[in-house]
Amino acid sequence: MARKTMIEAIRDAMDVSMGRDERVIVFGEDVGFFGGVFRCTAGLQAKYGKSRCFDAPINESGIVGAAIGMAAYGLRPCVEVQFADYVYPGYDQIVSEAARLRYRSNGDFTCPIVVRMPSGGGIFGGQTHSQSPEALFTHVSGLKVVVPSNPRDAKGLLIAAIEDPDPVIFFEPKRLYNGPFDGHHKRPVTPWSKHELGEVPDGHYTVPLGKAAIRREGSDVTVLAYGTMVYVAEAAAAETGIDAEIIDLRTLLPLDLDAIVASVSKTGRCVVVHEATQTSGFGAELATLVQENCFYHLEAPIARVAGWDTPYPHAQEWDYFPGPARVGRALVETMEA
Amino acid sequence: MARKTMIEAIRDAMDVSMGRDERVIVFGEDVGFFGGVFRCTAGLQAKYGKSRCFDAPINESGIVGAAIGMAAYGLRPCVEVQFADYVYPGYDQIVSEAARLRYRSNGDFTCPIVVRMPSGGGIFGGQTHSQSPEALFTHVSGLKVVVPSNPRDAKGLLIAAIEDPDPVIFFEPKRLYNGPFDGHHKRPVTPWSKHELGEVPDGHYTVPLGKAAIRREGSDVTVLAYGTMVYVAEAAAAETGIDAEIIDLRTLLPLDLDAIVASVSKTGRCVVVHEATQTSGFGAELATLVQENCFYHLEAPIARVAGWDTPYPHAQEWDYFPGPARVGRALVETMEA
Amino acid sequence: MTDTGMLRFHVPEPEVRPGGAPDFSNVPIPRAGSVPRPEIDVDPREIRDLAFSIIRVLNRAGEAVGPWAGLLSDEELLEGLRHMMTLRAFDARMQMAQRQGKTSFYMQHLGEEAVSCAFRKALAPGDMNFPTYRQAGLLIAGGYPMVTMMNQIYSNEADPLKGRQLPIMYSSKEHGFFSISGNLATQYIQAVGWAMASAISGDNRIAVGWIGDGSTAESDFHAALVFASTYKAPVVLNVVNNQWAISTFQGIARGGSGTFAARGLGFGIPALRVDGNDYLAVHAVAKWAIERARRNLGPTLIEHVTYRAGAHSTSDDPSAYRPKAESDAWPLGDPVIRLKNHLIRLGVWSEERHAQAEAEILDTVIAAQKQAEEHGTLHSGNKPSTRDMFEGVYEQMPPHLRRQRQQAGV
Amino acid sequence: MTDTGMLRFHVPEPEVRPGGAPDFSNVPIPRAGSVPRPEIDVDPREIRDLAFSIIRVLNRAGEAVGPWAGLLSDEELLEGLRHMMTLRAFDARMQMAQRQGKTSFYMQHLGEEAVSCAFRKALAPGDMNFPTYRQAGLLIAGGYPMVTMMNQIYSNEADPLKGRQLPIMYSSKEHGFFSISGNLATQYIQAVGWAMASAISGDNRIAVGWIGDGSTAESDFHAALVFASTYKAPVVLNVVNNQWAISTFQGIARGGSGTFAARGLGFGIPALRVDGNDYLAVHAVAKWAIERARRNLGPTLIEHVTYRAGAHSTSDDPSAYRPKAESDAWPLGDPVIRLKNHLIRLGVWSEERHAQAEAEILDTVIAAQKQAEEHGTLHSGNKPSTRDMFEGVYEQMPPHLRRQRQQAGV
Ligand SMILES: Cc1ncc(C[n+]2csc(CCOP(=O)(O)OP(=O)(O)O)c2C)c(N)n1
Ligand SMILES: Cc1ncc(C[n+]2csc(CCOP(=O)(O)OP(=O)(O)O)c2C)c(N)n1
Ligand SMILES: [Mg+2]
Ligand SMILES: [Mg+2]
Repeated sequence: MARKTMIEAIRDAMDVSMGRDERVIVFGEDVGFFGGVFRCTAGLQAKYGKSRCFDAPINESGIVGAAIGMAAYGLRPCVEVQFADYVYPGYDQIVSEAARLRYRSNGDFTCPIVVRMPSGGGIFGGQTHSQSPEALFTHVSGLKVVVPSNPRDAKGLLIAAIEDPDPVIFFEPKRLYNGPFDGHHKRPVTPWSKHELGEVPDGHYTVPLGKAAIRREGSDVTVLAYGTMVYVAEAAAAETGIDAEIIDLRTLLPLDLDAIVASVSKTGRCVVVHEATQTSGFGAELATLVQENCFYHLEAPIARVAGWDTPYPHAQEWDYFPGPARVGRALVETMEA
Repeated sequence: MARKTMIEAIRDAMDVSMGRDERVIVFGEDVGFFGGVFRCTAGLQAKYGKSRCFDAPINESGIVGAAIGMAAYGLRPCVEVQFADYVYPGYDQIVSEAARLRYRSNGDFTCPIVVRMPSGGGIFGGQTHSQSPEALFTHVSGLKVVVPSNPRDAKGLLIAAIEDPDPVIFFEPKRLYNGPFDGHHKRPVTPWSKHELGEVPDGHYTVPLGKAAIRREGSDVTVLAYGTMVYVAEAAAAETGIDAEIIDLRTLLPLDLDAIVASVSKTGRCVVVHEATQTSGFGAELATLVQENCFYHLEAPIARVAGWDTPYPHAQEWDYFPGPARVGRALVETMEA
Repeated sequence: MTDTGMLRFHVPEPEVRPGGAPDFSNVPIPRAGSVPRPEIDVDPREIRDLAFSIIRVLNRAGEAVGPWAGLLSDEELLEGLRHMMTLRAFDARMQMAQRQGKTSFYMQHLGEEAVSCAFRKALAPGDMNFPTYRQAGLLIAGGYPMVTMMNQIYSNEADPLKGRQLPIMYSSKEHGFFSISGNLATQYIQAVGWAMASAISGDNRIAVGWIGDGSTAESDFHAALVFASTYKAPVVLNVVNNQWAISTFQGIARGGSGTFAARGLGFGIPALRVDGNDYLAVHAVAKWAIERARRNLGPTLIEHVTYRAGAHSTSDDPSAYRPKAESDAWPLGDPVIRLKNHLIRLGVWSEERHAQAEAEILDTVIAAQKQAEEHGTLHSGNKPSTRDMFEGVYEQMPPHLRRQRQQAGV
Repeated sequence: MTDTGMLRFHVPEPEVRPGGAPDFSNVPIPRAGSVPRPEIDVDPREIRDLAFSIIRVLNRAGEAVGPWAGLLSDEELLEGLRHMMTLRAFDARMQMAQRQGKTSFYMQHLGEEAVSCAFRKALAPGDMNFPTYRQAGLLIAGGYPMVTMMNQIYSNEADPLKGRQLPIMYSSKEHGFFSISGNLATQYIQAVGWAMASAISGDNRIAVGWIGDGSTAESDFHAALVFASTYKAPVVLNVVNNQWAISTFQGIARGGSGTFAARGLGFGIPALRVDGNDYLAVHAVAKWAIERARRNLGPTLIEHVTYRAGAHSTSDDPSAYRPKAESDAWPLGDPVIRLKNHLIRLGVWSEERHAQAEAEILDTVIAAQKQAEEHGTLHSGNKPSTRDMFEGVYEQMPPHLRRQRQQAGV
């Protein structure tokens, strides 16, 4: 089994899918000849030809809208939005069209598309290369929302997403592309080649949408996280010595509520973490579900650690990013509450 | 003091604002000569001229984008999006531009715009004339989000919004335009002329953004609601005989957390209601804030009553709409929990 | 700073408003037959003029003249007339049904029947339309059952869309009719995507986009033109210029360009204007554009010049914003009357047969309506179940929806 | 169905890729001085040709020729040269500073200096630009302090934007420079809105929109053209066609239209193409368009034909997608060298003075840099405070942000 970076794993997922199914096509800004600004599609045009992997005009609404038409035709487009921060011009097509097509036509037309996009901060990308807009999609019925946290999952989830009969929004935490980043930005990052989850099976496999993974078993407190925050939570647990159970949600919609409820019922405490701004972030849904389903098990308020409710700043990146110190503090407070 | 419908009150707010301040201008699809499909701007073009109230091309991104440019110039545009369901093409301009302008330019440029739009269901408008997308805006730092529930507030809040130095998203629950609708769709609706809150003061006044109103004092359970759901909650309380304290939030962002905490600390129970789909709706933020701030006062899980997580259906409108029966059931369950 | 005085704000206005006398004398109407028919593989740059003219076939005398004439047999023309008459009768009945409270909403085609009816006959099986809400002629002329349309309008138990969609938001893959969206313009770029997919797949089916004059202002119109131009997609892009977008006259969307077809010029896309009230002209231009697409010559933009004689929808009252008589003053006449007169001129039709056909068609529509109403109307009779409301959000119902369905007790 | 065989998918490709020999012989370059200068109030329909030509003033011999020549004095030209040289030196230093880790990111103008520097000189005080990230010449030529620009790039304690924005995303209302957004095209319609506001207010200031070739594909480009066309907004809409959008050649955004200026034709907006590497031509065309706007004659679209000689940004390596020598083969030359040669030809400049000016300018830039670095760089020295991060989201900090600031302990 080869070790791969997350970029390689994502590319591999598209490669495997294109190889197995002629209907799978890939396009987006700079994804054709060049292979994408993060190189996730490098080599695909050379391998599968310009008809199946090509450059798109800079128009996110056009990219998603064309993909919807293609999906209605019978293809399975997997398109890239260059940064999650640039998905908004395509938001109408996603919300009003992709998400509604099956329902409004009673299955006469369907929309099996994947919209991939790098998300999250930690790369000094400022307000337009750092956003985590997942909650803007989890509110939309008809969509599925996926956030992988490692190469092995990324490949399996992306193949599952491409094969899924419904539209999937696929966030790629860009800070994880090259290694599991735990928020200690002054320390060198371990590359994926040194991490167990950098081991990516060859060929076809899927990681099912809607199933969480327990990254660390523990009995003191449940941490709900996804993407980069999984590693931040691991670091915080290690540093505080708190025996946290860390759940990597992987899919936000549909959500693996059973895994969450089982864990919180056991620990009686819960901390929710994400990079996105706090107010109306996906953490609110998680906290609400936990209190709805585990109220009588809860021994302390559910804590949220999230991005502050400001645009993502440039210079103050590490004041903004919810790093291990803030998560650790929340763990301690939750244990002491 | 004249009795006014909500439409008249909203029109009055624009009229008063345009009369007092030359910088206030109004535009949108069909808002000029005709006065808007709901007639909210009727008469304003005749009174203030075509330069201050005019028809816009059907391009929501253009409407918001032009308004941002005008605001940067120094005007105070108050624009209409014909239905909240059609705001998505303008979403990028709102999220990436209006909401960020002050921050990213450190106040060099600001964006005092109001984006008004009719929202909510109950009019057999199907999936594209019924949506309540407020949670897609409450997640965006830099915006203010307002949902009035009666003519008196609507006028005062809209004037406050127009005078506010920051961008305000102003939802108008269209089912309330002509009277307080409590979800009993088979009964005739009381017109505003018969309702106390239909009394709208003449001339200039404001209802401050960020302040909730207690619509019904009670000691059993706190109901957090806004827009149409305020009346549904009132009906549910009356019908179940539960002594609910009903808070009309009026402004969702910034939120009057003090009022909420004071009430829940007193009642120990809380039900959150909204029309929007449940998952990642604004109810999630409310429930989370309540459990964060009132955990030790809570005697029962916080219940949510919301739109189901489906697109808004046409024929099944009253199965979808969270009416008094569903809210009543939640009240009873919360009391019995 | 050069002192050039004060700037003034310009807002275009229609020539007349209620109370005024309608006047279309400034709308240049070329003679029927006067516009040339270019070769199918013409260089778009050579036909820029066609974006500023109007292709017409039927003249005032009811004759079919010029290079765009001669494509349809008498039988085909008679069928076309029947389609338009059927659509008009259908509209009238459904409009009435809405007034009777049998459904919530309706939108009619009055005056615009030729556009979708004639276009449909130029398409081949398998081609896909991405319509707006004002092209039901594509279904009528395509043989889609009227009863099914009515079931959808009534949101009754037999509604193929299970009551989920607004009335008239039909969908039929089988009949080459993409699910209508209430959101304007979104489907235009989807049509281009579908066409790209057909080309990617080495298929020979083409796509057809539809949009209203007002909606061309929407940004997805641009997305569609950019993608169509860049990838030479096999798509026909129709703009139905019926002069009004609810209360807003076409000048607000069009601005200084003179015509909507002109928008194609900036993309190197051949752009034609056609008399949308002339069944023969619409059909001929459609054929031309469809052949271009199918021969891999790329997209064509067609502006159908017509007039929305009725209200925008059952929620609208046009007397508030335009003179009542404007519709009668419209210089391109009525599509049904014009085709009727042509057929009479050809000697294959008469006023009597027309009156008789009208009555027959009405009977058919009424019979269909009766059949549909046996399945219920919006507020009475059988309806789609509440369970249906939870189905089809995804292919497989996820756990949270299953829980919600349980909560709903269904 | 007509059997017309299989459709084929078309994806435009640049003529050469790395490894190939650059060849611009198919790019038609009109002779300098050959394009007429229309009257300021010309009917746009009469100058459609200008969207397919290139207005040029400086010929190969370094002479200024034709009807667009003669607007600038020797002093003004010398100043223009200095601005371009300053921008180039500034870019070189900041590019290096980024490589040295003093900031996170930089974007340079190499080869495109004439566009923003010359345009700026045609504007009047109070006019407002809505720039992209590649028009810093507007600031340099407008006298905005270089040190302040650098403070922004370094996100240091003196950064006027308090460290909140990515490097080079300047903002200066005072200097007629709207806050740059990282999102493409959004600012184009905002420029139109600003211009509409000026007209509504009876002002005489005009707005200027800026966009790249690739970004014209974005939908807000359409919004801008629709609004500008409809309301005849006093705005100049610039498209900087530097041939590339990151790795994507201009053909993907442009499609079959031939030029980007052509987009204006569909809106009845006068559209001109200008040699973007010719300081005099850019300035002359800018003057023409600005006068139109200020005289209430409405919008103008200008395509500046230039070439991005450098990488897209410090994150980009163009050798992966285009031949290294492509930049040298670019037929419109280098704007600095062309203006230098013209001034030498005029007898007011020399190679020696040029070399000397280069050295002086470098000194000035280095001095500014030193001054800026005293206030810190991204990772060292003083920085904007964490408190600043919470300020300015709203005019008044709402309670929830105040609580968060407390939690952050600042
Ligand atoms: C995105 C969006 N914005 C606004 C509307 C509201 N709306 C419905 S129809 C209409 C007018 C459309 O006019 P036009 O495109 O000319 O089509 P017509 O009705 O004349 O056929 C408007 C503004 C909508 N449906 N979608
Ligand atoms: C909405 C949006 N989509 C994508 C991007 C990513 N992006 C940044 S620059 C760029 C290329 C722009 O090319 P062009 O408009 O030609 O300008 P140039 O860089 O050549 O000056 C892209 C795709 C973005 N910033 N915003
Ligand atoms: Mg219309
Ligand atoms: Mg470019």
